Amino acid sequence: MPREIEFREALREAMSQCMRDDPRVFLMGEEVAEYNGAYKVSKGMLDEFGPRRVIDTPISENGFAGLGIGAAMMGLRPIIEFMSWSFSLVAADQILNNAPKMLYMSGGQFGCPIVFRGNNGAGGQLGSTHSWCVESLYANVPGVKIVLPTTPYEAKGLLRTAILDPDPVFFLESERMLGMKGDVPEEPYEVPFGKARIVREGTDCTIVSFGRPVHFCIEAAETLEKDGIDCEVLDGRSVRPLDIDAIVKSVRKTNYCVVVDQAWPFASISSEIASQVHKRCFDDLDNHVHRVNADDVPAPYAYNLEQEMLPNARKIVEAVRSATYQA
Amino acid sequence: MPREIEFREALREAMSQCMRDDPRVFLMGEEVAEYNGAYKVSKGMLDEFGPRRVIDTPISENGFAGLGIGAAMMGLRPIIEFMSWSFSLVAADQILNNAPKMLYMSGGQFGCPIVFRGNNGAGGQLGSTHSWCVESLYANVPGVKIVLPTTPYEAKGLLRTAILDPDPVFFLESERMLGMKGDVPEEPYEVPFGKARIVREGTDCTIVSFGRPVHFCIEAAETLEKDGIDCEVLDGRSVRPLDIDAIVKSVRKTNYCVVVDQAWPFASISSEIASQVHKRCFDDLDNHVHRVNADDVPAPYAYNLEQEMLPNARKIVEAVRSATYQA
Amino acid sequence: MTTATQPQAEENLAAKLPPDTLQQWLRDMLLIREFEVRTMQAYQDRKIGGFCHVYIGQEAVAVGCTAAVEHKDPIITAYRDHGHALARGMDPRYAMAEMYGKIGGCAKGKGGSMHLFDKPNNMFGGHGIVGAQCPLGTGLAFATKYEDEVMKGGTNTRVTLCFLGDGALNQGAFHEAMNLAGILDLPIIFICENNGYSMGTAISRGTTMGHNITSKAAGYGMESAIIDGMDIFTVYNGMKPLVDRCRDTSRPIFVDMRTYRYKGHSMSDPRKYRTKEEEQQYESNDVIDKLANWLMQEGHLTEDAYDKLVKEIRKEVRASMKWADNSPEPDIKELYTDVFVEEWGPFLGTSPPQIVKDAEGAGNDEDDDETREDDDD
Amino acid sequence: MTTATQPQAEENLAAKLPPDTLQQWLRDMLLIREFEVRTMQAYQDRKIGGFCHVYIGQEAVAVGCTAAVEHKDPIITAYRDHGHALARGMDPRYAMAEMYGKIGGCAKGKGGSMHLFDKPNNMFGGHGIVGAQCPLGTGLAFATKYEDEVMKGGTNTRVTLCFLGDGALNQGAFHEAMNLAGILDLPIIFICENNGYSMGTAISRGTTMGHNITSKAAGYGMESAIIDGMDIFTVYNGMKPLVDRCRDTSRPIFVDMRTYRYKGHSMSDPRKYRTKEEEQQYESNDVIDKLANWLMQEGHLTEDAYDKLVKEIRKEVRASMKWADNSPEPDIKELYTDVFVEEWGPFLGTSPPQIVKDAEGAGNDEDDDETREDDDD
Ligand SMILES: Cc1ncc(C[n+]2csc(CCOP(=O)(O)OP(=O)(O)O)c2C)c(N)n1
Ligand SMILES: Cc1ncc(C[n+]2csc(CCOP(=O)(O)OP(=O)(O)O)c2C)c(N)n1
Ligand SMILES: [Mg+2]
Ligand SMILES: [Mg+2]
Repeated sequence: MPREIEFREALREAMSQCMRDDPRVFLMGEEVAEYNGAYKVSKGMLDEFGPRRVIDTPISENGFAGLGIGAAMMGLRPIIEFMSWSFSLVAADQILNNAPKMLYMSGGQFGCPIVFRGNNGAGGQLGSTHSWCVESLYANVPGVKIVLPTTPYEAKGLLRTAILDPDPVFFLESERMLGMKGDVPEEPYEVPFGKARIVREGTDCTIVSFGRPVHFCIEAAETLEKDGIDCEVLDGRSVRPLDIDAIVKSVRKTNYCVVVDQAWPFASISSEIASQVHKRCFDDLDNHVHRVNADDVPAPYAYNLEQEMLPNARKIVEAVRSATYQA
Repeated sequence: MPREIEFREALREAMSQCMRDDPRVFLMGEEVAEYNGAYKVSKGMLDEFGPRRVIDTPISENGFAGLGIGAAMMGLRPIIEFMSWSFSLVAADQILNNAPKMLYMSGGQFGCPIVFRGNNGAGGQLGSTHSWCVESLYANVPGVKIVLPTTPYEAKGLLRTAILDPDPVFFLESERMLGMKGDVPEEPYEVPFGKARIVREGTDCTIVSFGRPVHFCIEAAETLEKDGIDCEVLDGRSVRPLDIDAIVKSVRKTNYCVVVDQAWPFASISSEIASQVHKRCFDDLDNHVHRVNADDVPAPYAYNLEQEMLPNARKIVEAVRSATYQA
Repeated sequence: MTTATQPQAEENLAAKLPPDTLQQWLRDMLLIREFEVRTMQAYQDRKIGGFCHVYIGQEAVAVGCTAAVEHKDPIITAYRDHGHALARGMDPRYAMAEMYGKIGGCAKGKGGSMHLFDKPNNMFGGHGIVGAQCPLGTGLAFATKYEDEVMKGGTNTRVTLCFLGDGALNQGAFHEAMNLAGILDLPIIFICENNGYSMGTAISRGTTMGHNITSKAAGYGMESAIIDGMDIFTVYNGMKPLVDRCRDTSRPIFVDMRTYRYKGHSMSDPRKYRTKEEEQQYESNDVIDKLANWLMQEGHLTEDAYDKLVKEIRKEVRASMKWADNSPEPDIKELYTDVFVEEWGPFLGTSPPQIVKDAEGAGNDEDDDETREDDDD
Repeated sequence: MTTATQPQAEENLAAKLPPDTLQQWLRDMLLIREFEVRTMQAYQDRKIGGFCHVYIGQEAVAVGCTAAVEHKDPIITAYRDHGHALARGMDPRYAMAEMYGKIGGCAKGKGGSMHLFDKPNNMFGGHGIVGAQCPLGTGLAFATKYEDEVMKGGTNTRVTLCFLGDGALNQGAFHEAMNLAGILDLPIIFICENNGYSMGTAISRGTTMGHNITSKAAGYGMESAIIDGMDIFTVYNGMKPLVDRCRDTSRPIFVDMRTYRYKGHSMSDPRKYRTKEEEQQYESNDVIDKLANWLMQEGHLTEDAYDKLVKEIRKEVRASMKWADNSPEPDIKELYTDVFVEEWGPFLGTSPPQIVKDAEGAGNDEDDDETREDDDD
């Protein structure tokens, strides 16, 4: 029986099911409890689980991120919500110095099974302090898994995997997608990390992306189809671990590759993938890997500037045309 | 008259000369004044400039980084010392959200002429919290210039350029190089950002690096010369702006490229350069760009593990041999 | 140095000011109120994007505090910044155009509602990250003192006002800034606009000692005061001596400014976390009404004059909306300017925003006023 | 809830404990002292790398505080962590081998001096970033309480000790942790080992209210106490009632533990920021001597027994150095383990360090002791 629910409900269902199964799981963050979540992701969870397991915090990201890490060291399974990943910069020391390295520094004694989750990327005219895409920034750091869900189905399965994972996971949602609807089974299921999803098969050019821009890639692929360019679209799902094998396999078939990354271009996921694809497909590529990123500028507020800054279907179409010499 | 001084003295001379010329310049940080600097970079500066311009702070990186930014918005020219860039993570919000974006967010009204400087990279068995190479992490963010000096001469000239620059500059030194000696003119001079330095000309393979590993590249080039492989070594000087033109020019000549980057590999400067070189030299390259990075693991404490983790001449030699099919 | 002055019958300094000063305060508060009402409307009409946090209810704080300082004194605040910008003298057209994302905005449309900057008026922003303006504020205070004392060899002449919400009390940045201000003897007043809530979190649920936040200042050896922010007289009377003392002694001060936001946190907030009664209690004792009534009682204002003032302001704000509407979108090339002062790459230079051009070419003011009249319909 | 207990003539709880408990304290303090003396030597001999911060002078704090809690109570501290690890029962061989960067180290040589972890002894590290352990500590306290109350439906049974240096008072992380502990009613005691200096900065130069840091706790509505850390009796007598109360009430407490480090901040510190007289004043009234003298006066210790103890400890520490020397370097493949619990990529699994293996196979202890005897020369 297909059942359509919103992206935010899928996230909530993943959390609630894990919390029902495992008393070690709790949810903590700003406005997650009494306010029902700044974006209503945790709506109703306070009622079901009570204030000991759905916990409002003051505006102290470094404090409660660290609190979560300490609790994870003791064996609990915290889910820490950042209202936005833009606010995770004040917690950078805890999430980059402690969470990903505790296991290593302690020689394997203290793991850190924690999920940090929240909105990532442009929320729509929020200006430069509030529009961070942290995936490229944080992906440089080893010891952490970074996941970007694309649909309600993916969101539920990936978040369950994240909560069950024994290592720290950064789970990057998008405010712009929370209302998106899609078929989601009621029973719990897991979607694996490090396994790219082939969203659309094609033979002429590989397009790889993560999270929200995957939808722009699909849109672009549909436009390009009309011109006779048949694209294969991959949703990488997790940036770390990266399913480079799937990307390479696809590029070996299509001989062309476009990477679409909503973050800034410099030292980014797109540069990493481009670099790895060039390495592994040196003899397969008929053109260099093309990259579509946000412009290399702070996020502007004005609608027209922000639209121009972000990746979109038009830019992807242009990149594919250029990559496949059909510009 | 060539005059040999230590790297730390070159840094000090650049700061002192700017402070003599321009009363807006001041130095602030932990132990910079009465202790004469944790690494003696600022030795004697308190005596010369007094406690109003050489200012000790409490251990409040986010606080005094932000203080510096506020002072820069008012038109002063702060030099903020981080004892180590490893401690800049607690100040990430100020240095990434405020310094690089103030000019943009204010539509050009408030610039941020500030220099953040301090030790970066492995200091020698300091373990994972204290061994950050932040260049790849921070390079993702637009609006900031990132500089890594390589010799005392470069250090003095680049630091002067940084202090005179009207934009925020992250100046990344290395504890391991502070005692290095070199010829440094007494008079003030500037070394430009965004202009790579050809450290060694060669015809067979281009090796690009920044900061301390440039020395390993030279060592490797000397070894390789004995085998008849003639390497061109470039010191990029600044990561942002990146002198990609110089790199491309060299690669067009040598047809091979190795990038050496002391930071972690994923979404790093080396991936960026590799990606850009593949793009611009697609028809020139006879092999994919090879990358040498620190291993993708938290920094270990044990001597043997740390040595193995870091880039070194041996790894560079291997990479060049592999890149040039002479492995 | 750790005394928290309780609200008390101080000398009524405000009442002794020339009536036209008080009339100007009334005008400024009315301007903010009207501006915010229109802001909400424009937000509903999708003229304004992003997040939008209005200042209604807190007007006496911005107006009273800026009245207590001089124009040269820097101010800096958080994202609920429209009131401070207007109180400081930002032309409402530039403020509105900024929120409309237009080139006429104070930051050419690049900053938006949460990030209003006004260099000619020494307003150092609107800052979106909770607490992040506190270290910046200490930097402003450091710089004014440095300029006055180190560079000019004189004594400190300026006081920085650093506004923050009560939610910022729980950010590390605030605490580091407080300690730095204390250790470095900086001439800064931290004004906590304590409206009792950070989003849906009542202060007692998020902040220890929420009933007495001056206890936090005591931990930094900092003088502090509790001021009733719902009356512009208590604001001014409370602030003026603190500002004078801060200027003289160059020592930081913390103020627990008790206030209330009548509206929700942002435009999407259903305010379920508090009662209608609580809201009505504040609204029925409105800050603007209070001053208007006083002026009438004292014979400095007639009903007619008040009505005229209200209409004038309505006209001015409506004109600002029209002006903002007519202002062009920023050219796409603006995306690439102001990243660096001097560009690296294809884009060269940066053009100053209208607000700065106006401040430089002072004579233009009359033209502007004319335009404003013309705009009205 | 905001009372700071001044040092006073409390009940001498320590004096009533069985003599062998006090003898054990003496042993533990001597062990730390000897361990640190040897650490300095090994550092000079380049057996130990990186930064190295010794605990000499502060022994009564770690030993007295851990004596006041139970073994199940978690402890966490900063980078000056050797004393806490040993006081908590870490085998000196594992501690030394860690600093030697050997596979026998508590973290297989991967953490180093500043990052000593001991899971079997509920020691949650050694943390290198100033202040960063404070949020982690609140997480430990949150977890114990959550386990006891939410998961087991009982009442809180554990108290977390979170140690910090006086320098950490100026990090935002400390303040956010204090507020969270207060708001969430966490059973944690923040013990500020106030040795008067952070590196070369005397507390009064970096910390406002440095003469009375419990005023900072008052801003969080937190009970606090000032304890003389230079006498293990005052440490124990001061801490024991606080620990009991914290366990019962599940409310956080802050302690200003007045202590002194006899040596420099780290191995390279010339200590120009303080006088030799000041150092001698503390050293001449040494914490270890004090307890030894008391035990002798009370007839619980003879000179001979003391000499024997000192020798025994010297032997033990020397053996630990030898053991560390003989322990192999970690295999290069250790570089790639413990990044994730389950590896992604070529490296599979992670092997537990010796310290954990020992705790699991308890019977091995005798063998170990034998080895120790054998090692002596
Ligand atoms: C570091 C950070 N965390 C979270 C947010 C999201 N946020 C914006 S405003 C706000 C509430 C702030 O309340 P308060 O400081 O009392 O100011 P008020 O809205 O009452 O003016 C929150 C949580 C943010 N902007 N920055
Ligand atoms: C965030 C951060 N900034 C700076 C440092 C460098 N540092 C290490 S220890 C120290 C002094 C700490 O003093 P205190 O907290 O009093 O501890 P003590 O050394 O006296 O035990 C400093 C500045 C650091 N480790 N972390
Ligand atoms: Mg508030
Ligand atoms: Mg100390």
